[in-house]
Amino acid sequence: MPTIAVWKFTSCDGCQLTLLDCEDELLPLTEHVHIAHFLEATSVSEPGPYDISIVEGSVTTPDETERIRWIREQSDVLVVVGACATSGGIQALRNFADVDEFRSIVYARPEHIATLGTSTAISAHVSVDHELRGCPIDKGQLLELLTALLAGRKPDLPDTSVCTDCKRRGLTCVLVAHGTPCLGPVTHAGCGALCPAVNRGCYGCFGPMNRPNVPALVPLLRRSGMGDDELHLVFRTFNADAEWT
Amino acid sequence: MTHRANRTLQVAGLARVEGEGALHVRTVGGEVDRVELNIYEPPRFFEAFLRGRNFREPPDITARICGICPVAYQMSACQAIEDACGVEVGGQLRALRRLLYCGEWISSHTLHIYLLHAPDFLGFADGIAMAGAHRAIVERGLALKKAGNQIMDVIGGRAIHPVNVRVGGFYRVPTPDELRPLAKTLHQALYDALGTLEWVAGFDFPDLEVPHDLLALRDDEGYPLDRGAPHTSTGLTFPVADFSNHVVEHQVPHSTALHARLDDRTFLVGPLARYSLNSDRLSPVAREAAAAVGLGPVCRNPFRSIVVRAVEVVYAVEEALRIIDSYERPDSPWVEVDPRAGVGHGITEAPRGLLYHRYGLDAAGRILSADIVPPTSQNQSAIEADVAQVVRSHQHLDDHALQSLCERTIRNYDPCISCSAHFLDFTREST
Amino acid sequence: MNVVLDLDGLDALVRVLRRDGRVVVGPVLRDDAITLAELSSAAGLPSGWGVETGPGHYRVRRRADAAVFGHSAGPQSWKRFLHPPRRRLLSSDSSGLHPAEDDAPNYAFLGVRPCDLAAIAKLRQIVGGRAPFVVAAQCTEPGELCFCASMGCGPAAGAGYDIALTERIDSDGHRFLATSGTDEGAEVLARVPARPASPNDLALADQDVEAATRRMGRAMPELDLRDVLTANRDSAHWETVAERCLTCGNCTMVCPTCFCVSVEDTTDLDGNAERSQRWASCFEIDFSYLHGGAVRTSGAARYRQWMTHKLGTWHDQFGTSGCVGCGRCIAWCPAGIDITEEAAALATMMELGGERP
Amino acid sequence: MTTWVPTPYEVVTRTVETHDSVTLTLRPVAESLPAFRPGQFAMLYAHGVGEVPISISAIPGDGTLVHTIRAVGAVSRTLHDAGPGTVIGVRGPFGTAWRLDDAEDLLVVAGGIGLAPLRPVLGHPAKRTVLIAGARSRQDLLYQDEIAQLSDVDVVLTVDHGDHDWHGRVGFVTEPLASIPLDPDRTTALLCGPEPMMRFCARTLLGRGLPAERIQVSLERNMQCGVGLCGHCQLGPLLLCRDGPVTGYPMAEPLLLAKEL
Ligand SMILES: Cc1cc2nc3c(=O)[nH]c(=O)nc-3n(C[C@H](O)[C@H](O)[C@H](O)COP(=O)(O)OP(=O)(O)OC[C@H]3O[C@@H](n4cnc5c(N)ncnc54)[C@H](O)[C@@H]3O)c2cc1C
Ligand code: SF4
Ligand code: SF4
Ligand code: SF4
Repeated sequence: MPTIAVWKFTSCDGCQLTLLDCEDELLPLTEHVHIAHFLEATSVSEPGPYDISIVEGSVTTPDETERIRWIREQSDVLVVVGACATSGGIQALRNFADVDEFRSIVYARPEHIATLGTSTAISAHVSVDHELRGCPIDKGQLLELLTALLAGRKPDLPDTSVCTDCKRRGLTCVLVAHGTPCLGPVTHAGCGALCPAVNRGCYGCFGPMNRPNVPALVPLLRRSGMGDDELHLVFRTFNADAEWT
Repeated sequence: MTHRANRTLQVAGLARVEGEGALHVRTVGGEVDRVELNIYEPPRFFEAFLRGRNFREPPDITARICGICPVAYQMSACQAIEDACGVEVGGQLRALRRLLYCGEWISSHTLHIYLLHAPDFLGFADGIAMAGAHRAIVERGLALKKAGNQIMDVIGGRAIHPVNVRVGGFYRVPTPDELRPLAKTLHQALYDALGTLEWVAGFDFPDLEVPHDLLALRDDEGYPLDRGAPHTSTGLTFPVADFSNHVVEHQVPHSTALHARLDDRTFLVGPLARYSLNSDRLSPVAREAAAAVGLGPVCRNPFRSIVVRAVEVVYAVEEALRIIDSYERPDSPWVEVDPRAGVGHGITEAPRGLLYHRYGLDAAGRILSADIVPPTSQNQSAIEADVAQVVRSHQHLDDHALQSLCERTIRNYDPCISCSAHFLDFTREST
Repeated sequence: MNVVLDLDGLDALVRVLRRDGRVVVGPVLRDDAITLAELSSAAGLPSGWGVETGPGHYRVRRRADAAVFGHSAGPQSWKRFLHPPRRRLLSSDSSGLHPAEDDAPNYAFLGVRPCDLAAIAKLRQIVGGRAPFVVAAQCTEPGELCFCASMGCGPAAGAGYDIALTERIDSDGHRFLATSGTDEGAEVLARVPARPASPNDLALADQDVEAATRRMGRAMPELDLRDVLTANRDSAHWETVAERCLTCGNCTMVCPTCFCVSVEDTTDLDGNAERSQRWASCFEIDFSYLHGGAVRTSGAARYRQWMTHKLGTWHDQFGTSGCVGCGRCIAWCPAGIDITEEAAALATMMELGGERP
Repeated sequence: MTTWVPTPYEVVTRTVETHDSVTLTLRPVAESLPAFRPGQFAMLYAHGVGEVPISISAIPGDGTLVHTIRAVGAVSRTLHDAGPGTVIGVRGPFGTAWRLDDAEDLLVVAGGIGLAPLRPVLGHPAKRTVLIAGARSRQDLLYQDEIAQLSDVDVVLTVDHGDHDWHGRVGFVTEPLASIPLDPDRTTALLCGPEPMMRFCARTLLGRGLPAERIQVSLERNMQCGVGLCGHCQLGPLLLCRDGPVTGYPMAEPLLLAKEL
């Protein structure tokens, strides 16, 4: 049985929770893989090497830069999950600000807190085999990736726009029909167009698609009522450090 | 068995808790010298980067503090901003919010009961190993958890970091037809929730009575979830706006999470506090079920918190059914909220206890200051105190047994370390 | 057969079709757009709703009258039913390979506009499947983005319908001239309460449809578009489109004839496998993936592929144009890229002697 | 939807050709498919992993199918690894075949795995057959023993990177092509390999007076259905699964010249 290890870096736990949220598949899955390390779910922690490591979270401390190298060495396949692990997450907003100032706003005695000046994606430190986007990841995509790894096939994880999923679902485009600003045309597919389904514009939680054309979208966002301030903020949220352009 | 006078217990990575923490215990001369719940989860600076953001963003942004209880963050954030802008969200929109919150309670509590906490009582390393011996029981737990997630899927658009919540209400409200399948699932869930309660009530509970003050919301309209005023077991009550005058956070060197004191006393939030202050507010079925398993009106044994959680799951399922039953689709999915300069406070009962948000806005709706006090940092002192008490009264145990008892003591609180790791010292705030 | 139905007659038509075991699909108002959904009666039609469209723009609006077919193409097309966005092809397990069952219902489409009637024919030529029963609605009021006349696909309904309706509201009331196009259509009409059509009814319908032709505001250039596109293969114009193009794929997804699919393989934990297809778009980079990388990575190459196929090479492959002039790709392109304008720009370049980089 | 259902075939032999390529012989489990012609391809389905286009690389005439597969990705690797007894799903025959009817002299130029679809042609009765085959290195050259035994074919082998064991030519296939004796009036050239290779070879041949009409190339694009339904294999006016892969050079030339077509 292949061994799986689940690792947490700087994050909110939501992506690893997605695994526990596979209520119908969790127990059957454990008949096909052996969970060797998953701190949130089990007290068992076995030494490596591991066939598959799933990594959640970004690298924000000196200790984490060391730990990710060790995990890479111990793992045959390294899967990174979620906006934190794939692009630094929302905590990468510090990359645009002065961390010392951030630290002192939050903590009275900042000298006790060891953090790096940046929050970076796992791929900035080690090579990565597969990535699942999203804040948080999509359960269906997680299962697709795991079953593909077990079957030895290529996982089906399209890197196109949210629009393609939006149209397959038969949703009405909120940008065109309601004038609601939507990042769908530049955002990586995978969520199944959740936001347009509730009459909301996509806010980009899956990060940029492959080769997004953000300059072409900006005037449309403006036309639907976004001002400079909002335009600035909307790309600086959950995937602030990803390559939107 | 030797009773060593001087010993050190180290748990490097606490398992089956959300987020990353460690425990450090030292006894000197038979006396407990030091108990430190060391939260090494790296800080994420939410309050710092909320400054300068738009007042419509906190529900989405603060949800990302915690993947286990995002709805709690969304609810407290909305409430605080609506308070700042002088808007109150009521009627069916409020009911839908409560319904969404019920979903999170069911899911989060069930996760803790079945996968994180029960294995402690039955001697398994985890829920999966437990499923080897009790497959049907674990499957029941997963089905119950799924019912909670389905509520969040339907109302919130997804279970983790819901997309449908906005300041003022929702982006889209469901039709009664869309809620009907949920009701069907919840009828089964009620049955499973009662089964869960009976199951956990039969566990063996170590003796421990905690003396801490209890702090929870209390509300005329029912068991507290999405609103109410803070009450304490000492009879004190205060308006939400006074929260930070009573609950004061301070930094401790061993932790990236801030500690808090209630009027300079160690206190406790969460299921035990909520139940002990509100057991009279439970729905009939939940109240009877609690009585049937021998839970009195007050419970001060943290090991029994698993029973209280099970009662709360019964309540949340019933409450969800009640809301669905009387649901009428509101005309508009949200109430208009216009920005104005001011400060707003929001407080709700996250599954783990009180979650307080406070925002200062300027007239254009820009956030000038943000302050978030999550339940786990409020409970940290209580957790450390409990561990100390457990160590004191179990000196006869060997290191291994004592250590695992300490871990269990921590797990009683379902601590969410992700939540607790990134908060602001209120006194340092500049507004 | 030519008869005239009133609204009750239209409702009776829906009932008759349903009674025959068909799933009746027609336009409905949903989420501020006119989309397609199953109808249980004619009351579900978007009575009194029209639309206002422009490049990258679509709004429903109240009409002055109660017309039920007074709107141009919406965000969805009949493709959704004839060539669903996702469809299982086959499953494979230890006992062998099993074709997926064809579970498509027996459809009756109500209110098919002439452009879409042509699109249904083009699509079925490629993807096949059971023929739907078609109740067309002739066009008397083209939308701002329609150019079916220049594609030879409207506003009069061409071949392929079972029944064609022409809606008219005037001092004589709200009624529909119904013309059967097939025996089956005539047989259905015979079971619906109606009065025989007078020569005047027919003349008015012709006149309304004729007027629609004249009011069509858009047209494709009157050149052989195959030549235009071949001559412009290396044109710098593609770059100027690519600057505006989001490569989001909306145009291909809303187009009633775009048929491309990708095949997905899925497996479950017990080793059972399934193959299915889903709508694909030539704007997806992986669409042209070959071992080692995709062939068409630039936005310019992907837009060129789409437009060249639609208007040019479709002729080579299927003997007809891939475009029917419904205007959907113009409305639902968030960036409002207008295929007729781009074609006109390329045509001008060719007439100027072709443009070479 | 039966067009999508493969016919089960069983691997009977597996011959290792190079470090990453094997030749599989497949025998129908029950029903068999119509006969393939040289140049045509099949869609091979590996259970649960996927389906890919693979040319026919020999036609023994006994109802078996012969394919040479280079492992480059998940599906091709699974096929490559399939041992005797493995059941594989097959659909086909698809696409166009090499046109040999009026060929007097045959010039066969192959790069890498491109030799696989040309192998069946080597047995074709022609007045004169020349084979020019190139590969990255000696280890990548397919069918070396078989080629050594070809008696009535002039063979030129060349590799991009030579080593001390290699005594043949080093360089691209265009070099021998420029110099071999060739009668432009009676030669038919068949080219298969990477697109740039085919372009350079065709240009060399045109330069030597061979008319474009007597040059044929085999073109590849992403293929997912094999029957003109998925749209992926478009190259200009062609749906390559139907109008290709074998294409006359007059048609192919402008398509190969356009960037990112
Ligand atoms: C007409 C034709 C004949 C071929 N004949 C042979 C042959 O005889 N022997 C051989 O080894 N290879 C042949 N190939 C190439 C072979 O199909 C690819 O190597 C194979 O598709 C790679 O798939 P994969 O899943 O292993 O790799 P990946 O690179 O992971 O491919 C993933 C998907 O991309 C597509 N794809 C990738 N590369 C190609 C490609 N070159 N052509 C078409 N689609 C591709 C397929 O849809 C495939 O499923 C032929 C290709 C075509 C078009
Ligand atoms: S709503 Fe957004 S995601 Fe959907 S089609 Fe429109 S722009 Fe794309
Ligand atoms: S639509 Fe966009 S913001 Fe919404 S869930 Fe999907 S990727 Fe995230
Ligand atoms: S190309 Fe555009 S106008 Fe033509 S049929 Fe498709 S969507 Fe309609």
